[in-house]
Amino acid sequence: MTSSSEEKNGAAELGAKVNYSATPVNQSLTAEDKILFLRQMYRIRRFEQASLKSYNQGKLGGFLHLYIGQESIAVATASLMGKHDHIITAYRDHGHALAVGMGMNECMAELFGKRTGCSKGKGGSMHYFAPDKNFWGGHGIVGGQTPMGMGIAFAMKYRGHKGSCFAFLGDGAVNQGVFSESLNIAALWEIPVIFVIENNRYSMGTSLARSSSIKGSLAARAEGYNIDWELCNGADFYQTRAVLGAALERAHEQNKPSVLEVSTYRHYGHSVADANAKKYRTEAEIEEYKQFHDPLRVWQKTLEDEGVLTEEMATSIDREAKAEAVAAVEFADDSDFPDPSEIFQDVYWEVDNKTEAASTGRYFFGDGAPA
Amino acid sequence: MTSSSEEKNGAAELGAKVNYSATPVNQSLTAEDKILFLRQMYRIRRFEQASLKSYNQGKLGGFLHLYIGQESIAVATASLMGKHDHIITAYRDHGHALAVGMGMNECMAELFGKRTGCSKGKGGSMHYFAPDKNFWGGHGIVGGQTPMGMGIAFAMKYRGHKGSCFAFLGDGAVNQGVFSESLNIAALWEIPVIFVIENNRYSMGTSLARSSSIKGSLAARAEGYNIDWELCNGADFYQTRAVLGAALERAHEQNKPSVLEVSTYRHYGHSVADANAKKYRTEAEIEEYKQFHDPLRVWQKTLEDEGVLTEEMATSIDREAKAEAVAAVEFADDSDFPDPSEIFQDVYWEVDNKTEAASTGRYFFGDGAPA
Amino acid sequence: MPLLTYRKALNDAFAEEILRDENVFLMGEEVAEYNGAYKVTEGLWKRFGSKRVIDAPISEAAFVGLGVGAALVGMRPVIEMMFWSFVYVAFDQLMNNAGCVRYMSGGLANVPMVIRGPANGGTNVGATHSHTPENLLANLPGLKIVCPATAYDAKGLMKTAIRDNDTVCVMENTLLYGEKWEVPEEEYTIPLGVADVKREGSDLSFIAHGRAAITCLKAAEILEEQHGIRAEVVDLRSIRPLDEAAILRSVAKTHRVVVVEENKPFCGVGAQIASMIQEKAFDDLDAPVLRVSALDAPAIYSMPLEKMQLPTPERIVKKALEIC
Amino acid sequence: MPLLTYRKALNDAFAEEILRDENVFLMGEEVAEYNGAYKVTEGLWKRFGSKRVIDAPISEAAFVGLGVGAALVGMRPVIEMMFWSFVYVAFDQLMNNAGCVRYMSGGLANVPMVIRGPANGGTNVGATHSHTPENLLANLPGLKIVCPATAYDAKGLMKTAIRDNDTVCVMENTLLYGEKWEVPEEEYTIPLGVADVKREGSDLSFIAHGRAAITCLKAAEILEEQHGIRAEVVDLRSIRPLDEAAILRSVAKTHRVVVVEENKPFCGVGAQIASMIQEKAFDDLDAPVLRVSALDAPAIYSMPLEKMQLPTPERIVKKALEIC
Ligand SMILES: Cc1ncc(C[n+]2csc(CCOP(=O)(O)OP(=O)(O)O)c2C)c(N)n1
Ligand SMILES: Cc1ncc(C[n+]2csc(CCOP(=O)(O)OP(=O)(O)O)c2C)c(N)n1
Ligand SMILES: [Mg+2]
Ligand SMILES: [Mg+2]
Repeated sequence: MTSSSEEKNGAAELGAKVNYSATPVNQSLTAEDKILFLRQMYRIRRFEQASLKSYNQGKLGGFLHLYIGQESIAVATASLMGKHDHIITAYRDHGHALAVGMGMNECMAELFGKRTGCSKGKGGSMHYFAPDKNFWGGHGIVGGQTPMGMGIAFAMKYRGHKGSCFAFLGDGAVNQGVFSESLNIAALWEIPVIFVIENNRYSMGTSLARSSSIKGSLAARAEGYNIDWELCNGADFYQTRAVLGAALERAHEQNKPSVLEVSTYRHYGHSVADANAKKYRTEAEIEEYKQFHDPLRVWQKTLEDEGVLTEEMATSIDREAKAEAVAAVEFADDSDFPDPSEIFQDVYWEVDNKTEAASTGRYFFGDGAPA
Repeated sequence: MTSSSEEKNGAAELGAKVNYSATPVNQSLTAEDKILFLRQMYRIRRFEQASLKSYNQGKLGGFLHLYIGQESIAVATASLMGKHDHIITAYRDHGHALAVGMGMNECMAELFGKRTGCSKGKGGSMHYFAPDKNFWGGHGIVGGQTPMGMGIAFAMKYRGHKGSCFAFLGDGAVNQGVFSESLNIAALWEIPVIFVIENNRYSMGTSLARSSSIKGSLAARAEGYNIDWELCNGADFYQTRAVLGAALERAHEQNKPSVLEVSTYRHYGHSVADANAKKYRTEAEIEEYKQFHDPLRVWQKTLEDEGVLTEEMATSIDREAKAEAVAAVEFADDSDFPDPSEIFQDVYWEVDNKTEAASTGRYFFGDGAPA
Repeated sequence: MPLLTYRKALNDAFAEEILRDENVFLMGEEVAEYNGAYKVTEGLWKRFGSKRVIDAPISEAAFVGLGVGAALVGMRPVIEMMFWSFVYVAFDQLMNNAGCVRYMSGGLANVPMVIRGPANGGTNVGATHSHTPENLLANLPGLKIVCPATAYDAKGLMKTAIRDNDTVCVMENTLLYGEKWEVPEEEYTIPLGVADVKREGSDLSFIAHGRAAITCLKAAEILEEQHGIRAEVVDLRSIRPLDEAAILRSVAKTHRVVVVEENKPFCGVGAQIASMIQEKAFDDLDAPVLRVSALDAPAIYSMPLEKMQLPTPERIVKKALEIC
Repeated sequence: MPLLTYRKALNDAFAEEILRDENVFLMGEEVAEYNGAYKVTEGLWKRFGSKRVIDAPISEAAFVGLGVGAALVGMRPVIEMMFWSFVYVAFDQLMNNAGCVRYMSGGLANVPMVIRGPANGGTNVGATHSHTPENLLANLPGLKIVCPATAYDAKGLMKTAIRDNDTVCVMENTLLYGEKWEVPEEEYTIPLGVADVKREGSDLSFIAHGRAAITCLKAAEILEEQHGIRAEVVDLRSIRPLDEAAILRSVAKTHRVVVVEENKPFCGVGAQIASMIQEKAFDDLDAPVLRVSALDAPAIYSMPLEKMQLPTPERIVKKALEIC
């Protein structure tokens, strides 16, 4: 590590002073790249809004954790990933899913519980998966995904790939013991995992100050494990991408883990069911973030300032994203629910694949169970 | 915290430079006090050796984790405890038990599985208890005792007592997630718990370097939780007592937790069943510790140098400790095993106390179970 | 008697016990300032303050362990699992510490703690959030397990659980929180280990616990109306201690049994009940003891299928007709 | 055929599978340089090196989770729990990740992982170290559970488990590690879900798994010698998948059943088997299905009592005579 703990803990504010657009990982970006990132942020935002609308229309149930306000992080991450780079996250997973290239259709259909959903309607909002895009979920138990992310990265190193895994977690999730255990193992064995703390300042209704005792930052806990860590401002796309990129390089070149803490904010409540969303946060705070730290707005402004984007272009990107989301709702609406017999599918690989192993013994019990 | 992380990580070696015998907590010690500490160390050592002998004679089974080489830590702790100060530890618990005042008889009988044992022969070596002496076990699952210790300390504060709990764990146990979770909560809620890491350099056959990625020390991980932490040399009784005492004061006066790391060494293997005890550690290393860092020897020498103790006094203290241990073996030998009917006792408080609650419904199932 | 929701009945139980015994405190994620994820603890933080109603970080293992430690020295922690599904991250603290410490200390220690929260499927939250671990916990002698089916039972059993000197796991149900039942205004408690015959019948016994008991009542109505079969519904209320006598009384009367649970079938509570009945009432039985459980797969998300996965009145009726 | 210990048979299974498939690696506390707490992995680190045989810190949740992650991308982790008793600190990783991820991904993922280690009482290590969680894990559709009773079975089942594309929990037994059985030199595997009739009989069926099957064989001998009763011993070998057909075949032959397990009784494996038999073979039964389990208390330390707590041949014989 180069800078001291105190310096780094102050770094996010100092961020503006560094010209992150000039870092190698950002310098090579074309105008198209930059516009694509904006498009992806719009797509996430419009998808989320469409899903919220559908939720309010009673078309889906359970939980719905919106990613609005945090889009830059997933988009920056996905933009850096190569063939052997993987990603895993918690239940606030729609943004990551769309960023890595999953279609709105299968994502929306999943919310609707339809068989055309990415998880055939079996996982729901919290459990999206796309192994073909190196996206390993979508996990509902707080913190539980962190050692899995480490395991994926472990496998990349084991196989001699130049690879990594980005494992996302929230500011509340850092207090799950398994995350600390994972920090130790990742450092000890030099596993190319990148833990990204999306610090949106609240875990449900609990502010960071009420959930965590820290010295400057959550990421600084990595110091005790001798892990490289950095802070960054999620509203600054260039900075976020630069910090993520540096960690990825550390993973690829030195097989070293990182802990990154990205400051961000969710515009909505913890989930759609969060009736208190405006009680534990002041209106002023929410407005402040929406006005001045919205990663989508900030990025759009940056591109306009750079002369890369016109207002018309932005409007049409937005329009397309909205249209895509509307179409996804239609697709989901028109799709079928799974057949009841499918309840017993996708439990065991061997059974699904009718292998020899599936031919011996009983796998399911009770009513309706195939013998 | 006063000193920097780097300074503290070097402190254990520097320890010699500070005159810990002159710290307030040690200054008030009388000659009798000091001799009592030596006696307690001898008692622990002779008890352990007698239990080892009994183990080798086949009188007990299972695990037997000897505390020889670490005696100063339990003795120093017990010497500081007042009415509302509690203690909890892992499976290497004989030393703590004797230090807080449990008798050799009930401790030895427990090893023999006799009903006169401290846990009526039900818990065994790893599960000693003496609530009347504020000793809450004796716990077999690595790290599992740490939140319990925090809970005991929480209760002291809740009740407005000037109290605390010393929660002991090993250098391997720090990597159990629940310990990290406990650090956060203890700091966040200002709970007067003192986590004492007895760093004997190995967890079973695994050296610290192979189990833990650290920055200087294990205790330094506390920094990330904004918890006060200190290192000390367990072979230096005054230093150990001073550091423990300072933490206790912090607990009593400010309700603040601490993490202490005491460097120490176990002369024997991980447990008596550890066939590799001399494989993962060199003979030279073991000899070095026995010769130069044995807390009992060092303390005896200190007292001799102080003119508080003569060689004859030491010999007679040792003789008495040996005799007490021999008598304890006899006591254990002569005691009865529990009656088979006792298998179903001590499961539920309500059943044992034949309360109204015990009169409704079936509590036990299968063969031999009382209805 | 006033009609109260299951949620409010629990809320009242907490308030009464907090007032009664200064050792009682509530702890869990979002139980205080947020009023509880499911509003079960609504208003209690405001009323009793941060000493008695405590918001915890997302560290279940540590705060369950904290509860065990506090209980060892005489406190009466009432700890919420926001979902019982999350208990697996704290499972060691419950099984080895709460569950075994009394035994291993030869009776010197006890752990008067309550762990509570909802344990059910049926709310579109998928497999990770729909576990029903009553059978897993009831396996361990040392723990007690309670599954109230009504507001009346929830309040009475919760108050008893808080006063009990052993660890009691209370499994609530989010689908019941908003349902109303008659609850007396005067104080009452319900002993653990006493089943409640929620409907008398002569032709068939349903043995159930938790929300499954409510579903059985619906099935019993259908059986009566459409088939003239009078089914008895025995609500176990507590799984451990278990009211075997009440089960056997009902079997002796009806000679036909269907055990119903929202638990998964393999080694579920129903397996224990069925195995017990056939052993102790072999000659009373005119037909095998049948079981209705959750369909044997992880909880599915898809809304219509999720509803099918839990026991429905229709499925229970169908099963009953197999032996009537 | 050479006589091999249960321990060595397992050791050979690991070596063969490490050689066969480069995706296989062993991981756990003290499995490498220390040769394993119970020497089951002896010599493997020396032979295959630190890439294939890996010592882990005492962080079960993290390294089980690591195993799940690695398995998702096609590795075949074989992870040791030094004792299965320690799995409760990693329970969430096993139940929610290994067990549910396939379902929640609609079949896109699978977790070809083995978790293994001893799960038994009887070795004087007290309650925290003597859990037998096979019934807890078998409750969850998604996991597979195997409990080998002999060296032959241990090797054959372990090799199958490692090649299986789902998560398999293999429960070994420290009391069997040193026991010897015939094990062929040529390669073989044993499918999961196929029970083994370890002794033929006509008067009574013992249904058992793990070491209880060995105890049943002793009981069967006593019954034959002292009472002229010919007991059949059906060793389940795997709990999930379960060979129900083999159980029912035996019941159809003998009409009398005692289910024997080292599991605790309440919702134990025996409960499931008994409940299944009475349901599916009601008319075949001449007597209730009886059960012998561990005595229902946390595992006691005291040596003579601990021996009594597990099923003994005497206790099994006594139970058998109740229905013969
Ligand atoms: C082990 C566990 N405990 C509790 C929960 C309930 N829960 C779901 S999300 C959440 C808050 C998490 O906050 P944070 O980690 O900051 O992520 P964010 O929601 O802000 O993205 C809680 C308490 C859970 N899913 N798993
Ligand atoms: C959760 C858990 N995992 C593994 C074990 C097995 N085990 C018992 S002691 C031990 C080593 C602990 O070492 P350390 O914490 O350094 O304490 P020490 O034995 O040196 O006092 C291990 C791995 C256990 N008891 N519990
Ligand atoms: Mg957050
Ligand atoms: Mg150690």
